[in-house]
Amino acid sequence: MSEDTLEEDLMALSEGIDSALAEMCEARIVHTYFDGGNELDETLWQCAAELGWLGIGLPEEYDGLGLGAPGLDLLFRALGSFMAPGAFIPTLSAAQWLAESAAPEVCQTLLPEVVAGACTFAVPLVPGTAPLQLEGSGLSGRPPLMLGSRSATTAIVAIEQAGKPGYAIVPLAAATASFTPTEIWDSTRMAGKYEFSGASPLAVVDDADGAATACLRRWLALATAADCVGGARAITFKTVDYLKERSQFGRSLASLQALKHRIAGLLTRVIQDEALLDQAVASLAGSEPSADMWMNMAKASAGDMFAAVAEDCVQLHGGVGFTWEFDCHIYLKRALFNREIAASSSVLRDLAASQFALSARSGASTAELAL
Amino acid sequence: MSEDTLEEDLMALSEGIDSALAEMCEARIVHTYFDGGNELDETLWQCAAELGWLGIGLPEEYDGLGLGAPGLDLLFRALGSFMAPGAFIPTLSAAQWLAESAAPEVCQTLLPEVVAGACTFAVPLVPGTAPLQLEGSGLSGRPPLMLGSRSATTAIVAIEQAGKPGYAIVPLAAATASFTPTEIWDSTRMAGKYEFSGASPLAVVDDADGAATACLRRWLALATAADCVGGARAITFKTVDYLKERSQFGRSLASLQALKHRIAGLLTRVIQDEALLDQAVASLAGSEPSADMWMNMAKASAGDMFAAVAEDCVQLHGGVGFTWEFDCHIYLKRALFNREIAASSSVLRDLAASQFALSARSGASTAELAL
Amino acid sequence: MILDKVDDEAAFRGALREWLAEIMQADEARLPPKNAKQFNTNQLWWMAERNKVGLGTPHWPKEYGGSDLSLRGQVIIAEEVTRARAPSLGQFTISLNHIPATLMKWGTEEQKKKYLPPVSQGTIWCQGFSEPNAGSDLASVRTRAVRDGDHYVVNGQKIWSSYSMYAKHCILLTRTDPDAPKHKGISFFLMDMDTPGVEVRPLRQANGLDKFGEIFLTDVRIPVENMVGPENEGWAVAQTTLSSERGINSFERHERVRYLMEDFYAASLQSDAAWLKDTAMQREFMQLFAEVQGCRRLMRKLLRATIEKSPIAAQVTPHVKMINTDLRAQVGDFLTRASGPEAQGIVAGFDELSTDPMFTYLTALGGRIAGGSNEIMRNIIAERILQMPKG
Amino acid sequence: MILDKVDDEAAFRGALREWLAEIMQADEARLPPKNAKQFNTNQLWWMAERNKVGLGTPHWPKEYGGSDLSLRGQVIIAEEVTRARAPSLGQFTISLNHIPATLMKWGTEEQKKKYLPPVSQGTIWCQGFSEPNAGSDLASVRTRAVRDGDHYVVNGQKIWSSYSMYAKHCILLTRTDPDAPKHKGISFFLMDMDTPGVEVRPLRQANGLDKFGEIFLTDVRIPVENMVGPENEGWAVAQTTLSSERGINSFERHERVRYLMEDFYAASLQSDAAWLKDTAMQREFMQLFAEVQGCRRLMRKLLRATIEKSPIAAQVTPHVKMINTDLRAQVGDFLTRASGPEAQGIVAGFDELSTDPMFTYLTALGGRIAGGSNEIMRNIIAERILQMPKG
Repeated sequence: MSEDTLEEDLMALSEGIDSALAEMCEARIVHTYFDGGNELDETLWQCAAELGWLGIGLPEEYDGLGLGAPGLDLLFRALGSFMAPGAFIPTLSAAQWLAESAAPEVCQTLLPEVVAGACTFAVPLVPGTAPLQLEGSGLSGRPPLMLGSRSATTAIVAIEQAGKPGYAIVPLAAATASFTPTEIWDSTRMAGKYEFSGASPLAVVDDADGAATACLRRWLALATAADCVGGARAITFKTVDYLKERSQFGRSLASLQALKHRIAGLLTRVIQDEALLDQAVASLAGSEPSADMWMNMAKASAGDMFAAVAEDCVQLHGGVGFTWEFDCHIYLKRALFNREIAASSSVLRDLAASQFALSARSGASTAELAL
Repeated sequence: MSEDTLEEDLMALSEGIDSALAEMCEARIVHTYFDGGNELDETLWQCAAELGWLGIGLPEEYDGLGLGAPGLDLLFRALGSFMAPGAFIPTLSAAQWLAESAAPEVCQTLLPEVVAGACTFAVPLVPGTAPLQLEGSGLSGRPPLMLGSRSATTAIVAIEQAGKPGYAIVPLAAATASFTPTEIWDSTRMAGKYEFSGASPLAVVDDADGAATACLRRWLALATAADCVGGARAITFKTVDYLKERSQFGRSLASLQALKHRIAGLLTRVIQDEALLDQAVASLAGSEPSADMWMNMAKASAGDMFAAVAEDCVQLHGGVGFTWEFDCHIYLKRALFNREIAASSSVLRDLAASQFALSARSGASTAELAL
Repeated sequence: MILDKVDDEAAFRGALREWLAEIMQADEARLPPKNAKQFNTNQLWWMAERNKVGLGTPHWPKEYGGSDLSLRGQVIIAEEVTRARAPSLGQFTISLNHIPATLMKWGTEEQKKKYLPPVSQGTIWCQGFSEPNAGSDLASVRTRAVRDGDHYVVNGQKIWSSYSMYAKHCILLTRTDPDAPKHKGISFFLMDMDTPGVEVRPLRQANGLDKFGEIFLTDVRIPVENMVGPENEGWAVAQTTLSSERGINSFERHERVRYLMEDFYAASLQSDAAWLKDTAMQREFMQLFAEVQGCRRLMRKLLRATIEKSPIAAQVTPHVKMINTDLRAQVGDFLTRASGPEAQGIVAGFDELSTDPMFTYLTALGGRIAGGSNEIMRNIIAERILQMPKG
Repeated sequence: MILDKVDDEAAFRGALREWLAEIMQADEARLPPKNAKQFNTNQLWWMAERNKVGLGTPHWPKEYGGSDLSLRGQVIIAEEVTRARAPSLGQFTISLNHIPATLMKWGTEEQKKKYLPPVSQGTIWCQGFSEPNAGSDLASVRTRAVRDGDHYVVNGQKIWSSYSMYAKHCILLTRTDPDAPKHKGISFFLMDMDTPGVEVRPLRQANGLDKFGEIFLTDVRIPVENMVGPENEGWAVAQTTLSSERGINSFERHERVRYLMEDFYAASLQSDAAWLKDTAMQREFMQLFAEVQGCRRLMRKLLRATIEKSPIAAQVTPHVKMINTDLRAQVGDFLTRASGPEAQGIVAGFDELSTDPMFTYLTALGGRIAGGSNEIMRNIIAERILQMPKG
């Protein structure tokens, strides 16, 4: 069965990803990067290109591994688990979006470059808001905060052209696009503001029916939700390890029942959101009509969960949980940043509610499952 | 100082109320009442009349004790604590409402009767909804679920008269008002549906500016919020006692840290809502413009808190918490019923939000406090 | 026969649906029970109907009247039964699961032959394990059994015995050696509930049902041949009883939560319910619905792991117990709030098909306590799965 | 002088408001500190300004330069300072509270004369109590002090010493008798931070501030006369230090939460913020605002109880600690969400007047841990208030 093959491929890949990340993103290295002391984002990006991670979800015709949503899910859980820095979320989401939304020749131009590590993207943090006007003279203006970095090669920008909504795929040239990075609390990620002045898009994707916005949101949501569950699981287990190491009043902290019950609760929440993300990924992989609804819910839920779990892990670490030196604050800052990516939890739930109402009114169920 | 005198009066009264209730509403007696085995509601009502409780908040000119909101707060915390049955919430709320909203001659007719225990009220569970038309032929129709009992003597009914909103004060006569009790989960309370056919109101209170609705809601909210904090405190302490009594695997349940931490959290929540109710009662007693806002918030918060606390106390009792014989389920059912009185938590918070926005826009603060 | 088609999933489902569509026309199915007595009658009817088409004890071995139905097949039955909003077999939980698991392993040939076949005819068993001071700490049982010739004489009290007022037999845990360490002096009996000295007093629950009974035992004489397993080794027998596979029951219960929510939503659309205009309530509904779906996936994963005898089954079980019982309570609470004041009136209903939100909520609270309380689950997760040291 | 009016509340408030209105025009007040160094400078400026009008150490006894100001008077100052959005005296917490409490009770006359008066001139003290393995379990301190002639030679490491990088002196807990039971071998010293062998390494917090320092002590020589209380009885001295009354500090901190919320709401109205159209967010805001108000009432009740030396003070304290620290974190989280993606950018600010929601949130997380973690509070509530037995 093809599903079994996929699962085996994923298992094999998963071990490779984990062991590469365990080495490259050892916690001290990430901390040093967080403080501006190394260029882990770039070395990791090269490694990712060499190992094929950048094409994990892309079709084979664009040099991808063809593993789609399940592949991305796996990769982002691992990246989240190791607090990995870099432009993975914007670039890999944009690439999937291109593969689904852009013309084949555009994909042919850009996607193999993505896989090779030569093309990276800046994308809207929240798709579908505040479009720029695209006129004969090119694209000018300042879109809202974008996910991406100084070294991004291409931007995806929400536009309006002759009153019609769409997205411009814009090569970033110094002459027509200036970037001002925003110093954000989560230093493992990069975001900032662009100012375009007469930039020429490589191509424009129509969004009259909102499908392009939905598609970009979907892939951002998937990447972010997976980062959340990966991160939440990792910090929970790190907290268990910490409690086992420490003792107070002559007792191991890990033996205190109140803390044990809290940890059990945290792990249960993580498992619950992992299962919800499994649902979203499976329905996306199966091209079910309810896939977007599940992805919106999975991202909203995972974002809130990760923030809550990371916050409680700070507390469970006691004093050191509040220091710059321990991992807790990095996970927490990633969680809070993640919460804003794709859209806020409230907006995502409102979208899901509309989608649910639509199916319910038509008499369809969104909840069918095979054993 | 008059405030100190009030406080002393209240302290003295409080002990009297507690000791009377401790005897009359001993838990087994309440359970028997719950199962239809005695007429505790009536004997308690007589006792309340004799001890002056029924006039605790009313002005002295109507034979009341003149203790206003602080007096009612005290009484209802005690009634809640002992799961006391009877028509206290509708009758005492309606009486305060009359004293503020109705013409003096109406008050003169009804309020001394209330104090004497001879007049009891049926009132809308949620004021301000679904008015009946009042025409020349009298009042006819079925208002939504009302708080009250078969033995209520007078109803307060939301009406519209010639397009104008108001409330009718309606003597309940068998010929023009038939009552069908609703069997509710909380058997310590009574509610049901009336059908009026040409009933003649004793008087009508105008509500063109919504003040009458706000006033009725305010007193219902106060009585209910006080019932909630009283009940929540009581069931929390009963749960502590239960845990101290029981042991498992050779250890007192009360010594288990996970349970201790939960209990500490419950008590903290109770104290938090007691303080919020203190705020509402003080601002009501001080006739502050923000009094309704605080009362809405206090009731919303106390209602949600009581339900959550009672639910956790069921769990903390283990198997017996789920039985009919223990007190938990009675507190829980009172909590869930309380949640619906005056208005749902969501509606109350929305009202408070509008009131807050209004003050904020006018540059006023609702948060001034004396030491 | 429906079960003949079990190897072809589509055909099997088709046959089940056809049968269910017909049976759900019966009065017993359309008119949900209004009281405990009706519930009992209804359950007996449902067992009889299932038995007519071989679905009484399909998961049992062939030699005891079953069809050796795989767990996969049982999942399909549970899916179709819940989809049809057909009743559960709740009253037969002990009869269908605990009894065969115990007797297959520990019973004598005579015991198996005597006790197993009648189950599909509607014989109700109850479990006499817990006592007022032996709940989570079951090994503290104090009900005493003393040998007297070819009988044991039993005195004591049992609690939390589901449907014991209707039961014909009881599996009973007693202390036969009070001087031995607590796990070593326990013996396990099969007791006829008609024996003189057995008195059942119903124990009412918060949801108004008399599901549980307290069993009072006064000089009850149980024949020696009714002991299961060796004397004083009843603890091991009880472990078998308690670990009988019944994930399918929680699975079925949780499947119903999906339909409960979908049906409630559909009814809300129909009546244009106020909560549909409240954004916050809608978000809450969606979050719960999503969590229910996540949990359905987890339960399938757990059943697959059970089928494959994978060690992850043990890892997932306590989480699933916590998640599904918490969710049921949260859904019940949501439905209660979303239904407004009307939900305060008792519509009741005495089974899992009730549409009374308060009944649903109150019933759900029992789930967090029964079958190993959620606090016990947290201990298991921390100590067995995460290897955190005992306190 | 402002303090002359203290007996007439209205006049006292009036004088405070007048002074604050003027002082808040200063650059130091209008331009909040952008980094740790500026924060330090700003604090010294603020102490100097307060000192000019007698508000440096008003709550101290007259003989040590204070005005014997009642708690009631301190409450009024805190109310007016927070209303004016003026800074706190956070950097002087140890100097203003722990030092006088300790020296008044245990200090020699010389120690009092030498150390107390300079505080109002801006002398910063830090506390060298906690160690990496002695936090909640403080009596486990291992920093060793060995007598050598008229000095003690100290070696060890201290952690969580607020503002120790700016401090001139340190109150230091050391072990002088390693063989005694752990509470019996501890001695308490006053240490000059300029002594050779004292090294402070800043310890960065999650909110980006270097508020804490780690103090490394290598052969540090402290004169014998700098010991406070008898040798090996430092535990009792430390208890005095730790129980110094500083409810007024939490009171002031919590008063700021009120203004934070009101200011945020006003700014949201101004900018027509999106969250004002979201019913669920509005409800959440109202609930938090109401809880903050309830807690403000509780804190006033606690201060009244303290003034009246009522036993209920001890009953309320742990609840108030939990409530106000949880609320601050929840408010910070709310502001972060309500501000949307923009809140992810660092605006920073290095004091309690920062309007960066993430800074507010992250800073608040420290409150749940510091000053007796909220877990310790739960133990206290359960064991001391509710008399539940120790585990």
